[in-house]
Amino acid sequence: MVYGVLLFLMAVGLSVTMGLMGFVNLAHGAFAMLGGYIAATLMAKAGWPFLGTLPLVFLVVGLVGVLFERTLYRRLYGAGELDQVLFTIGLVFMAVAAATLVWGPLQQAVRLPPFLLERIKFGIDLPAYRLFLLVVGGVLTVVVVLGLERTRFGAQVRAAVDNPRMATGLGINVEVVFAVTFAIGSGLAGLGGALSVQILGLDPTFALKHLVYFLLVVSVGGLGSIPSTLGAAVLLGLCDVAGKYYVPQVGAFILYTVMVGILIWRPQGFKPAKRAR
Amino acid sequence: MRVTMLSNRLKRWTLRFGAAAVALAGTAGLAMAQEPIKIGLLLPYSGPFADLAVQMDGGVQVYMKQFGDTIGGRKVEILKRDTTGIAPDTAKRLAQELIVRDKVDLLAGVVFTPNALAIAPLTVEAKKPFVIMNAATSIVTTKSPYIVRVSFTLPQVVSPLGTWAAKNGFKKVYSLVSDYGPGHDSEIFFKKSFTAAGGEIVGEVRVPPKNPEFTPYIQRIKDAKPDAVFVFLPAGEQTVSFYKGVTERGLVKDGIKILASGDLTEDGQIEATGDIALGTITSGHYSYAHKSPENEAFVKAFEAAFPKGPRPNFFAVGAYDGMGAIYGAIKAQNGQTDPDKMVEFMKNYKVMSPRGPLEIDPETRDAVNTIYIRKVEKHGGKLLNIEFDSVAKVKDPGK
Amino acid sequence: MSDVILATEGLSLSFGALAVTQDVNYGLPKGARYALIGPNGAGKTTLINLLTGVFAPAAGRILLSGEDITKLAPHERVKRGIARTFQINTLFGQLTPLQAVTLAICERRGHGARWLASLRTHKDAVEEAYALLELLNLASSAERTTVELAYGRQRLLEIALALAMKPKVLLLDEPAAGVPVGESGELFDVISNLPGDIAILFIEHDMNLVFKFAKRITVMVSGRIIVEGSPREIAADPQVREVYLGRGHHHG
Amino acid sequence: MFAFAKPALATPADRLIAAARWRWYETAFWLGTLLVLFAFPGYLQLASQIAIVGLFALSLDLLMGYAGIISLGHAAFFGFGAYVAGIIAKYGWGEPLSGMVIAGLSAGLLGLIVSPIITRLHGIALLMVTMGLCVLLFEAANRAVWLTGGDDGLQGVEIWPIFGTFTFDLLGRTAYLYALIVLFLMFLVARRIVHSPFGLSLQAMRDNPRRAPAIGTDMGERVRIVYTISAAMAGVAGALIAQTTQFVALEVLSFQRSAEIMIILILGGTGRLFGGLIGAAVFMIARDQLATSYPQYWYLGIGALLVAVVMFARGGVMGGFDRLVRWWRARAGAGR
Repeated sequence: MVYGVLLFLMAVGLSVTMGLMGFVNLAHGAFAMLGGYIAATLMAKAGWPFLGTLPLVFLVVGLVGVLFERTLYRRLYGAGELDQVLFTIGLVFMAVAAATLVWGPLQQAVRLPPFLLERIKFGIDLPAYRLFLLVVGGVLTVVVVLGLERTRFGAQVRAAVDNPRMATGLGINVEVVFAVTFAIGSGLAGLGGALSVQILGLDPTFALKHLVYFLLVVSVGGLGSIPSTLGAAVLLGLCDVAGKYYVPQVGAFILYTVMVGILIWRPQGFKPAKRAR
Repeated sequence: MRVTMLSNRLKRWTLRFGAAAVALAGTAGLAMAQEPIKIGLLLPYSGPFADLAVQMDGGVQVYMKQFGDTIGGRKVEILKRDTTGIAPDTAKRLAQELIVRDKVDLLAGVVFTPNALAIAPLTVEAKKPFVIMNAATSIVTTKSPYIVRVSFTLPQVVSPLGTWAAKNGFKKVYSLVSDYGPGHDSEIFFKKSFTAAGGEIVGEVRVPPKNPEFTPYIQRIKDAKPDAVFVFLPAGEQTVSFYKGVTERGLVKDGIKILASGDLTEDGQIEATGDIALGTITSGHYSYAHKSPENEAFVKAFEAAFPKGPRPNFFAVGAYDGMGAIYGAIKAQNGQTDPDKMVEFMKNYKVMSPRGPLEIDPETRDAVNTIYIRKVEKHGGKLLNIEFDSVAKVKDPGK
Repeated sequence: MSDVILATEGLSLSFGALAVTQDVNYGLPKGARYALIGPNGAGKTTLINLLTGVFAPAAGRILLSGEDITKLAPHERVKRGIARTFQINTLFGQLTPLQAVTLAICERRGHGARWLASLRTHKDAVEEAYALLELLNLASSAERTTVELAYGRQRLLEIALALAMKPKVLLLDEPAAGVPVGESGELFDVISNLPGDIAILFIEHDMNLVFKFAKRITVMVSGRIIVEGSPREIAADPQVREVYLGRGHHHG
Repeated sequence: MFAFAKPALATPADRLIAAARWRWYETAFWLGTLLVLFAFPGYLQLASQIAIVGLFALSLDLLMGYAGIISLGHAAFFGFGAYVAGIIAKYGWGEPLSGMVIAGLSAGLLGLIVSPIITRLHGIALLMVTMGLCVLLFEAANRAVWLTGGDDGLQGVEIWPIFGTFTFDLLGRTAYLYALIVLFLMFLVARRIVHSPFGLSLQAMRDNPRRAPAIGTDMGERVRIVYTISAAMAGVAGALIAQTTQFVALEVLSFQRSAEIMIILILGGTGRLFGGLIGAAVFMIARDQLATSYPQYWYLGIGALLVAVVMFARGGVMGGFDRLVRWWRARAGAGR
């Protein structure tokens, strides 16, 4: 369950950029990694409290996202999937190399405030940090769903993706809408990265090695639907954890078997099927 | 611009021609004195394991800084080749090119067993000594009479730990290892020595090699209520993730001790795991905190070469001792590089290494190490593996 | 109606609560030049999609020369002689017209899966394709990639592809859509000069073209056929007048 | 094969029929690969690995470049072929040619079995399922230590001399010629396929999957065929790597392999047959030259290169080359 929420936290940003905007953004992990490094550096060098770094991480990574969106990404909105894959993989490679140059190849230490390391008794005892993640995950879901699916802005994003020309005709500034959406997506990536380093660790290959998990969640969830993404993340998390606890012999098989099975059964993921036209 | 290019090319041409002429005309001895000794060093310089190459390359550099870059009047030239990771086809090709094109005198390095195994047959065919500086699976040295290993094997490291644990009050131990070759080896050999000394393995679990989440396993271990858990995980992110799970599940607070091979608290990255590692008991052949003049000199030289870190670890020492064996073998024949004589020398090599006494078993050409039992303690703000017990002259029990 | 080649019986389809095709009974005889008209959203394209097998009907049957083809896959219906064009150009962008038509001819002959036979062994198919392009005035564009062609030429290529199937039935979904007014007449000339034994059904919005080229007209509204008849009968029909003239009232 | 005087080709039909003819630059390319033997005798190992990776890329090109089926798990077939070839040799049958054929057929069979799943999927789901299947195969091989040697790799692979005479020498001459000849034969097959009606139908499917059935194309059948052929070709490439290395490691099935071959192909240019070969050469030579001296910068460089290719040279090296040729011709035409 908690592992699922963690997966969700990392994948929700991708669900925004890839799902809503339809851009195959494999560089998502790079933004998440940047978030992790910013948090780790602020805590280690500037002595910031962990919680204090989170809003800043969201802002900075969001800004960096806009920068990339304005200069590079936007030229590829009309391009094919292959070009997008190649381009973002290129970004990932560069990010990995850059992180190695700046922060070195080793694991970064992230020290949590003591109150998050406590364990809280709720029938079964839960580590406080996991509870914290649960809360953050819940809040994020509500905020993102309300913000992107129920508001005017959300409608504008959808209109801009479906038919940019018509959206422009309706007085929507498509460029701004895309830039803001991308900023939110990458900001969320950064936030997810910062929150996950405590459990996953942080080194320059972070961007590459967790990519598979983000994609797993987003593809099983179905593109562009935040609640489905959450559902998929929790389901995959549960399968993984239950599998490891009860049948550790089969280990890595479980996650992938579940994914392959679900996608063969429902290629569009959990998202409610669109009406055929 | 063009003129300098031309003259450069001329220079290169005359150099090459000149070298060939010398080789043809001069006596072998004369040519030898002028030709450098070429050592092909195969390490994963790029890719996800680049940090290991940093350690090992550092070990080589430090040795050459301490003991000079000439042997018997001949310059030592290191030809670095990037294996990119576990890639036997690339490793074999690079070795082949080093032998055929670059005409190296010997091969060295190699982090991963599959790479070593792919290269092994070449060394027989080409008669090139092959000094293994890491690749820690038992079988490696059996694959070619030209292979000499100066590092260690996992069975060698974990077997003494099993015996030690059984004799020091641990009755029930749960085993958790990474699900690949070295993990399987550790599981088997720890169990063997531990049960032989009267202990009982109450549960075993193998975790996927790229597993990011340990809590379910740790919960499972907790529920089995053992005295201790035995762990083998490859040094790096897995060890950090493991300790994060331990913190969250409160394994240490519940009084379950952690026993492990030295990889878990490997010196280069131990700081990233944090204080939760305190009290972990490991067995290993090298500790950064080993007290000896040799190690002090080694650490000092290494830290001078890499002021920003990392701390040298057993990878660096493996490479350092490999260079020691190579230097010794060539010195013993006054700068000559007869392959069989080199292997013959290395077979009987004995040295006081930064890790402690190291010798090569002439039967198996494998390292014989003193294995130390260590405990993670904090001294001067640093997490260190402090040695408190040892077993001398441990041979690889895997053969 | 013994010479009816394509017929439907009680054909129905719904998307959710929306009935897009309701109890359609229709017959297309050999050599027909029929038109299908109706306001937007009347279900005209859906009917073609049902006939060609893109959608499976919820109820009813489709008969080709008396044989029930309701359950057949699209490509199997093509093999039996039903070809179509699309309302919006849906061509093969990176192929040249010659390559595309050659492929269509090979498919017709059942040679499309021969993966070790180069085109040299399918010389006659290439030549037939070229002849067809010449027939449709496309010879000069035969070697350019489809994406580079002007819109009107792409519409012609649509028809060429359909003709390459040597169809018994040809279903044209707004063949002149997007073509400049001056060129659309020319397009329909090409259509009406097609071999006389092909049964043609076309959807068209330009009433001038419809009344000029169709021998018989069918009007659909909300998934139903409301009336069928000769151009003169349709022009005089009060229901049709209401649908077309009174459209503003209905859609308000 | 040297058609210096071009026969006059009257109509576009004649030209299309003749499109499958050999061009002078193709002949030149393949003669050039032979020159490597004499020009760079010290680099034959690298050259033979480029040939093998090129073949692997070619197999992916049929799938991705021509049929438009994206696969992020093509290493499954490469690795399967490698293990089949390796295991046959380990258990006493070291004859390379038959070993390669068996490996290719086995991989093809695996492709045939998987293909019905592939026909149902596209886009991101296809990407993830192909990757997932490859991971599952990797895990299976990791577990089956008794058969594959697990993480230590498959040892004891002994390959007999080709035709009983040509041993795999240290210089790598035999290995290079062997890999080159197999690559050439497979290239001929791929070329045939591309210029066949079947090849046209693949491209039609790639360009417009909705339209293809309307001209009578049975897409399911075409996907099954091309997937099987591509898998078999990848299997042959895998067999070659196993036989020339005389060793098989788990890494042949890894995700990195799949991702890398995709990058190599896109770098070279998809849908062009030569793209994979050029991509393999550029990528591997660059890595060989740069990775050791500048490991960090090498990754930065390859990343920047990928970004630059997408930004400025869509269609990879071959795409850029095409544009250059077109520009040159346009200029020459204007000058006349």
